[in-house]
Amino acid sequence: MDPERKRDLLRTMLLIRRLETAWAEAYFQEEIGGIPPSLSTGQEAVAAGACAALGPGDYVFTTHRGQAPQVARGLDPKRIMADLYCRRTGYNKGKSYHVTDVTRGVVGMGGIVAAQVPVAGGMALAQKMKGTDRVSLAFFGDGAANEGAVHETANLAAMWALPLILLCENNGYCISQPVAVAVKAESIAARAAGYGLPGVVIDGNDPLAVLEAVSGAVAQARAGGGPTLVEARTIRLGGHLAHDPQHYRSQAELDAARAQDPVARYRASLSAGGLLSDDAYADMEARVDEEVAAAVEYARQSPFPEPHEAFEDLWA
Amino acid sequence: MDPERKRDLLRTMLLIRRLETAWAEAYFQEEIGGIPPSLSTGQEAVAAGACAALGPGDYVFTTHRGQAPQVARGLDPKRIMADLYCRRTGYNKGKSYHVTDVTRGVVGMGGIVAAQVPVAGGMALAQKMKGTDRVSLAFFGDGAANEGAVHETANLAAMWALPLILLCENNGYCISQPVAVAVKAESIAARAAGYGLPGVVIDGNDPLAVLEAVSGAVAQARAGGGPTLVEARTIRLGGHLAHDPQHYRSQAELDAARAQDPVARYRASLSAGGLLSDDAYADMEARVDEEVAAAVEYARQSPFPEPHEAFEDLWA
Amino acid sequence: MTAEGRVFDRRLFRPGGPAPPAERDWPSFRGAINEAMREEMRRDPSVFQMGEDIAGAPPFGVTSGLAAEFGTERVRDTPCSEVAVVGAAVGAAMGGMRPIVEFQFGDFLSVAIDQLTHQAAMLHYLTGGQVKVPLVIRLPCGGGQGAGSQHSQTLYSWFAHVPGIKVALPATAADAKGLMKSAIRDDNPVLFFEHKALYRTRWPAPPGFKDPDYLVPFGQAAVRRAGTDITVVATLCALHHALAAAEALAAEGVSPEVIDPRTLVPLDSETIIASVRKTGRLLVVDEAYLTCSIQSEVIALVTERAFGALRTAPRRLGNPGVPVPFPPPLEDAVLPGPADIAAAIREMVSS
Amino acid sequence: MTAEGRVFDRRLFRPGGPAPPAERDWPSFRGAINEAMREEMRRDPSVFQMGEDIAGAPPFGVTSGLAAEFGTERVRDTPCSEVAVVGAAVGAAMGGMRPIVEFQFGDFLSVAIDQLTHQAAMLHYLTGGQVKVPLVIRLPCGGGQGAGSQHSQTLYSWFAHVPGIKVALPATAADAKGLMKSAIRDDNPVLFFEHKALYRTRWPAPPGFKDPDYLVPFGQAAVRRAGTDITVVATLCALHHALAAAEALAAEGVSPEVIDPRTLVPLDSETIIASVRKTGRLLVVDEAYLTCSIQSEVIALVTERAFGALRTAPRRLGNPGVPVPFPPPLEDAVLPGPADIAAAIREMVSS
Ligand SMILES: Cc1ncc(C[n+]2csc(CCOP(=O)(O)OP(=O)(O)O)c2C)c(N)n1
Ligand SMILES: Cc1ncc(C[n+]2csc(CCOP(=O)(O)OP(=O)(O)O)c2C)c(N)n1
Ligand SMILES: [Mg+2]
Ligand SMILES: [Mg+2]
Repeated sequence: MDPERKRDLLRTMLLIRRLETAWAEAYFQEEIGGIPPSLSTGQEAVAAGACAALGPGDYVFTTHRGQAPQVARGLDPKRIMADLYCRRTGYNKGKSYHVTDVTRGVVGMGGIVAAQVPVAGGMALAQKMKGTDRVSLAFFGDGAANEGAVHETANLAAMWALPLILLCENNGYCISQPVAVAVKAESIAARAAGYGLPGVVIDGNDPLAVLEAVSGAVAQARAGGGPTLVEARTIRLGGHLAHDPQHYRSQAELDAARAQDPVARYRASLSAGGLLSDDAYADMEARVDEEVAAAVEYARQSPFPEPHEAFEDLWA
Repeated sequence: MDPERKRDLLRTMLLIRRLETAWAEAYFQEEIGGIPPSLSTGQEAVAAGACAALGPGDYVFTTHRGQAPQVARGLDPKRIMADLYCRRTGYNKGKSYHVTDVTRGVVGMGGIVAAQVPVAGGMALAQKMKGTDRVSLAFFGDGAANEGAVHETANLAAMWALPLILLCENNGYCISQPVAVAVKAESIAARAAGYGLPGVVIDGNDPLAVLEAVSGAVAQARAGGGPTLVEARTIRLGGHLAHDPQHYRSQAELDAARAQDPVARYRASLSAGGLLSDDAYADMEARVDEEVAAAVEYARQSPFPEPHEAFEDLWA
Repeated sequence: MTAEGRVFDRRLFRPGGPAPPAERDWPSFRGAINEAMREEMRRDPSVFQMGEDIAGAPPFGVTSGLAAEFGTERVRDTPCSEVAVVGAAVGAAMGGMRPIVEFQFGDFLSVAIDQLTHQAAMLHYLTGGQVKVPLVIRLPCGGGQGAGSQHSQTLYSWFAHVPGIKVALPATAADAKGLMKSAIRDDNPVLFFEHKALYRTRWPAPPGFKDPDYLVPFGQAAVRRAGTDITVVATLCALHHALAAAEALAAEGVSPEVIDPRTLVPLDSETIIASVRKTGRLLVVDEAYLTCSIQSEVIALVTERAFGALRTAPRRLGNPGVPVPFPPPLEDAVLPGPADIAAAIREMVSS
Repeated sequence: MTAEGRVFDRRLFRPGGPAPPAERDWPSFRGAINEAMREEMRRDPSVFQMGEDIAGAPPFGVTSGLAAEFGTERVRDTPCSEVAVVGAAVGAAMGGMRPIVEFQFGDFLSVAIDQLTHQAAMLHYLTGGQVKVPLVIRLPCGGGQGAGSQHSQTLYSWFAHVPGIKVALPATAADAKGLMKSAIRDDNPVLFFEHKALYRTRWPAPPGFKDPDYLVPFGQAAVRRAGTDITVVATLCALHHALAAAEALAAEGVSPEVIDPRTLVPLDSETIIASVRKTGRLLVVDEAYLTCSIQSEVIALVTERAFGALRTAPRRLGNPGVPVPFPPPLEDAVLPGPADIAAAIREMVSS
């Protein structure tokens, strides 16, 4: 694989990390309110790797932890941030956190856990019926995997051989509930067999492993081979939402988790492979930070929607 | 096993068959109306075997094809028929087809496919919390297996090790849709592994096989070992409902299906084993027919509920 | 057909006889829906269907022949997985298709509410208008057929309550066709409630019924019978019960005006209010459960906006708040019929 | 706190400061619910809890300490499987238990409606009274917190529409406690709507609040402020907005009577009607979407039953029918606040 592409993955991961950190900061500084930010900190490799496997015209459906795929699919950090600040200049005109850019195939969902999965299945059906070779990818968590919506969609997608990638981002927790408590089987991917689907467990903290697995699933889907369930094992480093003190995790567990930080790990592997000097990384960091700062500034300077806009966009 | 018990299974199957035939007849004669009867014709061995594995205090939750377990758990055919005629003397005072006798642990559900499964899980939870060794058994079809409710309940029951038997009565069809179309995996029981549960496929047209498998699942549940998914393969001999001409099945398929009639087959095996003479069978038949005729007569003679009763029993 | 008799029989699942000679050339309600869908599927390749048995053994026969004409790619039998299927419709709609989803009984939407109210209905708004969700969900509904409590409801009031969903309630073959065609061409989610007792009924076809663009616009009520003494607002079967009652009352010298809203969202409040301004009296009749219902809504909006025009207290009839019972005599006690409507009108016009 | 200002802040997820000195001895709304559940769990071993994170990390803190006292057998963290969990409550209730289920946001009930409306609500009726389904579902609800369209709704009108479900809407700590205790002891399914903006509020405790049998009966409205010029019916936060508006209007010489129904099912229509007979005017205020809402219902029933007492057209305020927006200025535009209420009252009393 082209070293530039490898570095790009790191850049994406770093941009996710820093953009979200700024978002959390905005919340703690009380520049924004509402439900506290849901960060992908520690999980950046999943979205970065998965989205790198996609092309134009493919669709992703995000969860409540949805900023990572937005960034990874190339949405403008300025406009993402504007939506998170509820400002008129956002993709959604500031009208929701469901940051969506249809031109880049990103549909922001996440208010209702697992609800994006059936919808992603429908998008796959549309592609199939229209005869394109485009695919639809549903992100969902380990917690979401226990919703009936996932079961029904996996079975329907198998039955209709839909070009769907079911990407389970297993970060070990459904809020405070460890996946080991909620899932007694070996893996979530093991459920795939019950639908006659391929299911794989991969290291979700390695963007290259994710890219490889999802590329395989995408190739199969494009070729009419139907869906795949990919379970990417990763680790949520922060709380469920930014304000969550996560008293339910021990210090030892958190320390072990932080030692696996995928950004640090992937950077180290690139640098060990001679693909990224310290200077180049510093440069990457500086440019990312600049981009993030510009995004925050853009959001801050943007106006809220006008009250009358509350009554617009109800009907198409 | 005691020959008397073996003969009892046949008697139960025969009573189901004849009672339901009378019910269908009542519909075609326009003695009753509403949704046409949903018959278990061809599937009698499942309920007969499963209910024989249960004891007092155990609960079963029925489907829309629910008369078989009602009979198998010893409900009075008179009062079953009264409910099916919407008469005041039924278990439900004629107020619904959801024939229920809580004293015998039969809860009539079935209006909403699969909805009985989560409720059965709750009854299992109640038994566990109350410290009894009683179990709860949910009947559901192959079609129902594709509802999210089944997925969620299987996982929850595994997680809490509930004394629940998930009895999938796979009769090959969800109305007109063959199970092979809707389920791409080898079996529905194969899904159990995805929840960390035991799952078995059994011959649902053999009451002894059903009795054995369900007895095993019950013993495990009573001992605190949690739930089992039992898939009983059987064949629906009639239409989905009594009026269904089933144009979607070939004559060859129907002929092959009828050749597997579990009542005839089990009778033959008892008689081959020297456990049931032709006379004894004729006698059994006569008594069953008498019981059914009495049930029909009882229902016919019973009054409808009074109009004001429509407004009763809303609140406990 | 008198105000005391039933207007519809209880033979939903029985084989139908031949149409009475007078009605032989009229389109049936069921056939009108079928025709609307067929025409729109011919016209627009993005229109397709999903539902249980709609290809293999069409429930109530509404989709009969469509699989033969359009194939099972466009007329898709689904498994019993309503969340996945409604979700598939939402996603496919976003992807440029125009799905029509059939529920065998509208009550079963209960298992897939979220995909409708939170996804289909909200995504256009939440994305600032970026995605469109043009879909139609067909919901056979209503009581009077002894089908029992979970197969007899009319729950449209729920979907008028929450934002983002259009609601059509056709009461004749012509409206069934014209509203269905409008629904399919609409860029928003539409719930299409089909009263089961109407399927077999036949209705005279208005001019233009065969026109490929025979559209009945949403938000235009129909004055089904002009009158001067009282405004009766009713939908689906209740409309026909109201017309039967009006016919009987005419003989007594009472002149009811009967209005069929045809769509609840959007609701043509102007036509209703104009009528009440003329008659001074308002009766709203529906099979729906009464509390927080469409009946409540019509009374509230008329009272708010035309209080001065009311000469007597408005009234509503409906299911007073129990599950629709299985036994026919109990079902009749719960659901308003022509006699109940006539009695209410008599009381109101004499007060 | 003026009629123009907000009555509640937008700090739901922020750390709370200490209570103001005057309120220090008052119970909090959240604490009152917790206390009610704790007392009932001590009193009756069949009472138990299920919900996401209710033991491990209690959302909004309402179940804090319960797992420590009663153990995780009786305070059960569930997976994200709401159909199974509501169903488990239905089945456990049938089996003699008294489950309390928490949803993190009441909106999420959308994924489990069937278990509530078709199973919990109907099984007693369908079995001719054989089974009982005593359960409580706790539904944090309401807007004004910038929580977005799928985390801010107040959908009780739906559950008042369909039969078999009781609905409680506490607006003070005392009612939260007394209604919760009544709900737990009730033999029917009860939905308990908790407005999120109220969790942190504190309220004076009435005599008897500490009594282990402090019960607020269902179906008894509270007259929160006596008045003579207009009857204002409001629930949850809207009640407090109405009281703020009334306070401001008192200075202008207007005397509103403010009524809190406290439960929608059963609804104390007598108290409301008696008030309207006195004042001759009716305003109904709620955050709920307006169409087919509890606001519509109250207007319809008062108009039906006390038409002659009305001196002017009744009015209703509510969400006019859009998803609750995320941006605070838009949310304020959609949800009725004290200023909207005061303006409506001013118009009504001068007409
Ligand atoms: C239907 C529904 N149930 C519950 C919630 C509350 N909730 C929001 S996020 C979340 C955790 C989901 O866990 P998982 O799917 O593992 O995603 P993660 O948060 O770990 O990314 C829950 C339970 C919800 N939004 N929708
Ligand atoms: C939620 C829901 N969806 C659809 C239906 C319509 N329906 C009634 S019975 C049935 C077939 C179910 O098939 P299966 O579970 O295999 O049971 P079988 O009829 O074969 O006994 C269907 C789809 C329903 N009652 N409820
Ligand atoms: Mg997770
Ligand atoms: Mg079947």
